Amino acid sequence: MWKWFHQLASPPHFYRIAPTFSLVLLLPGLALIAYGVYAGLFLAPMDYQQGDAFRIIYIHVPSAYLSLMAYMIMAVAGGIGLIWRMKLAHAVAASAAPLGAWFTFLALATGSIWGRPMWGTWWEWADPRMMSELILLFFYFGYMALRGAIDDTAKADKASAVLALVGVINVIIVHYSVTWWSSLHQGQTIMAKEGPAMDPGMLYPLLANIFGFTLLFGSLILRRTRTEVLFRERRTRWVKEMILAPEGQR
Amino acid sequence: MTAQLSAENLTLFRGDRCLFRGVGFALNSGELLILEGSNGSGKTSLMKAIVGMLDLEKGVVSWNGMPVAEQRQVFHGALVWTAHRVGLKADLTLVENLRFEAALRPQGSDDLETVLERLEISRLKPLPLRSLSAGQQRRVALARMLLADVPLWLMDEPFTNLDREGRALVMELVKEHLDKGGMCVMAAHQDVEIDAPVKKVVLQ
Amino acid sequence: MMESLAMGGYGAYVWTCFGLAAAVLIINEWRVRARQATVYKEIEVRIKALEDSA
Amino acid sequence: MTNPERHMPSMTSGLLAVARRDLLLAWKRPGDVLNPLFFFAMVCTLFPLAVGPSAEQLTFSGPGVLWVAALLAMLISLNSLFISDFDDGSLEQLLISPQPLPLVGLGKTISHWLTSGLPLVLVSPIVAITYRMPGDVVLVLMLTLTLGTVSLSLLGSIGAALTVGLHRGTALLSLLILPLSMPVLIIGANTVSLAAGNETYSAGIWALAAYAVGTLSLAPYATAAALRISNE
Repeated sequence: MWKWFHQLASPPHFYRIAPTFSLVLLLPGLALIAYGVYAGLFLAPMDYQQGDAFRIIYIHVPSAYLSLMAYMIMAVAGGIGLIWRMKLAHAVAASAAPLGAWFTFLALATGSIWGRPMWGTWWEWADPRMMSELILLFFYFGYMALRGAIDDTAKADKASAVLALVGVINVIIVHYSVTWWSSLHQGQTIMAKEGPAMDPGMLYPLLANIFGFTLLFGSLILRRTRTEVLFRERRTRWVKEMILAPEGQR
Repeated sequence: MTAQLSAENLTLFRGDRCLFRGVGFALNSGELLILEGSNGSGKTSLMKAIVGMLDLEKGVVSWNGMPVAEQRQVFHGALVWTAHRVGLKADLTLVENLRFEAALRPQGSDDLETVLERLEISRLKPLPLRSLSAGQQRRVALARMLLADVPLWLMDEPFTNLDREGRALVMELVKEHLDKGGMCVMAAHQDVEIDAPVKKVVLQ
Repeated sequence: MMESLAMGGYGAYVWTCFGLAAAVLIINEWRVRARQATVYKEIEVRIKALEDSA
Repeated sequence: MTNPERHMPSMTSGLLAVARRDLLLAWKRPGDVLNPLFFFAMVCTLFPLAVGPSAEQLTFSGPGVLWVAALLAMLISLNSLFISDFDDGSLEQLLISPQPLPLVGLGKTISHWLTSGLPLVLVSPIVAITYRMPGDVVLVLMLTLTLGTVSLSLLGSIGAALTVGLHRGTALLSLLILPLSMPVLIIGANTVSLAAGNETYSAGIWALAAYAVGTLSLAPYATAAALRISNE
């Protein structure tokens, strides 16, 4: 098991197999999203309170979920890289950050668009989830800025891993403090909570989209990491041999 | 008997550049190790790697037969490193600086006054470090070494900014330290004339 | 048909969101591919140049 | 060769020595201590000028303004936490001293708090009175600022350690520290607002205290790790 893991983590091996794995994730992901989007838009019954506007949930929730997951991946991969000095883990963390930031942006944008018909405003300061998401976006910016500011890759990896680990604890505290804060300032309508008793016709497309987005995210991160590995290993012998190998054998 | 300070197969990369590869040495008490090489050949980096400030690509530095990574505090308690920069505060006086250093590591029996006399900086005592010349500041860094009770001295280009007299003094002090059973690692690009067992590591 | 596309008056909001999602996914897919191509190209040029000079 | 009674300085002697040395340095350069205080006072002056001087306005926005100004003043003072030690090479010397690095960093952070957090706490009543804050609320403000600035010093030391030695460190430091400090700001400012509105506010105090204890026990390790990385 351990040996298998080590082999997987070796850069040339990872570089070779990543496209296959990525495709294995991509195809079912696209299928799930195709179903989820179609069913979410046209088959799912209308919400009795929000009308058809609730259909935004099929984008909003998956992207909010991925924004958090990407941050977790970043922190965990950074921790693994720090403790076990695994270079691949740092490459994963580096690739997770921009993807996570994109999905955070998507969650914020869809949340804001959803808020317009529901709250009558593009931005509701008192909604704790939107605020947490916004601060999460700031965390991503800080992380990427720190990475960008350090020229030495090995140093950037380690420094940003420390930041991600400190940040992951704080993201949780931010969430609690923002929730407490918004409870002080109620009066405005807060987005209705989606209860557990969701109509199956509404729920299944949502689950399909969450899984589909996750698979797609997995596929993207694998390929991003692959490029990152190639760039970081650009002066090694295996890269040189691969590039100089005849066309068919790459 | 294993050497007190030893290193095996040290390899260090800075970014893509390999600074040194496969460096090894073994140093016993009473011996001097000289790191030779032109400017930019990685002498300072090798020294930083020995004290554990840099992450080595490969290789182990051992102190009394045990890797220093496993006993960082013990190892750091056994050395003083006079780096390229003196590492003292310019706003504090000579005495304030040395008193601070004394709180960090074990101190020998020599009192401050004797050591300062020896280094001929006794009369500069009340001055803040910023009003001292570069050579005088070097001497304060030497005082830090003499006051500490440690077996291992690491010196990065100890002769810069010193006049002929100062250089002779450094060699004399190192010789005394070695005679007492101490060890010294010195990075130098000029000849060192010290009558003691000398080992060398040459960096390209 | 038009009625179901109008989303009960919320069409503009719903379709913008789905459009944004599609855009973000496509941008990321494209960025991943573009970056792989640039990095590969850069490395290829450099290695071949070194090989020729050797 | 080493003398048989060779005694290693105790674990805390490094912490105390570093704290003492930094206080001494601050004493010799009072400007470094005063500048953030002036900044604090000036930011607090800007708000009435921008939003109007009515008494109602001031009492309403006072807690928030004071807290934001304090946060920014802390941020300004954090810039120099490790820079001068990095520049003159004494940070290297601290890294290879036989003292545990988390405690050395903690020593620097303690001195930082004493020279920036504590003065802010002491100056805040003067500004608070101009914002027409009643006496008992001022006490709550001082208490929240005390607990909050402790957390900010500790969190800030992580950021300062991560950015020391970088070219564009200053702007970067704010980008790293501001998101981290949001819980402190939220809880601190709103606790004072609650107190001003005659509502129960003890939960906020406890939360700030818990946060301070949490950062006190974790931040020194992160700072130490960051310092080692920055000095590679």
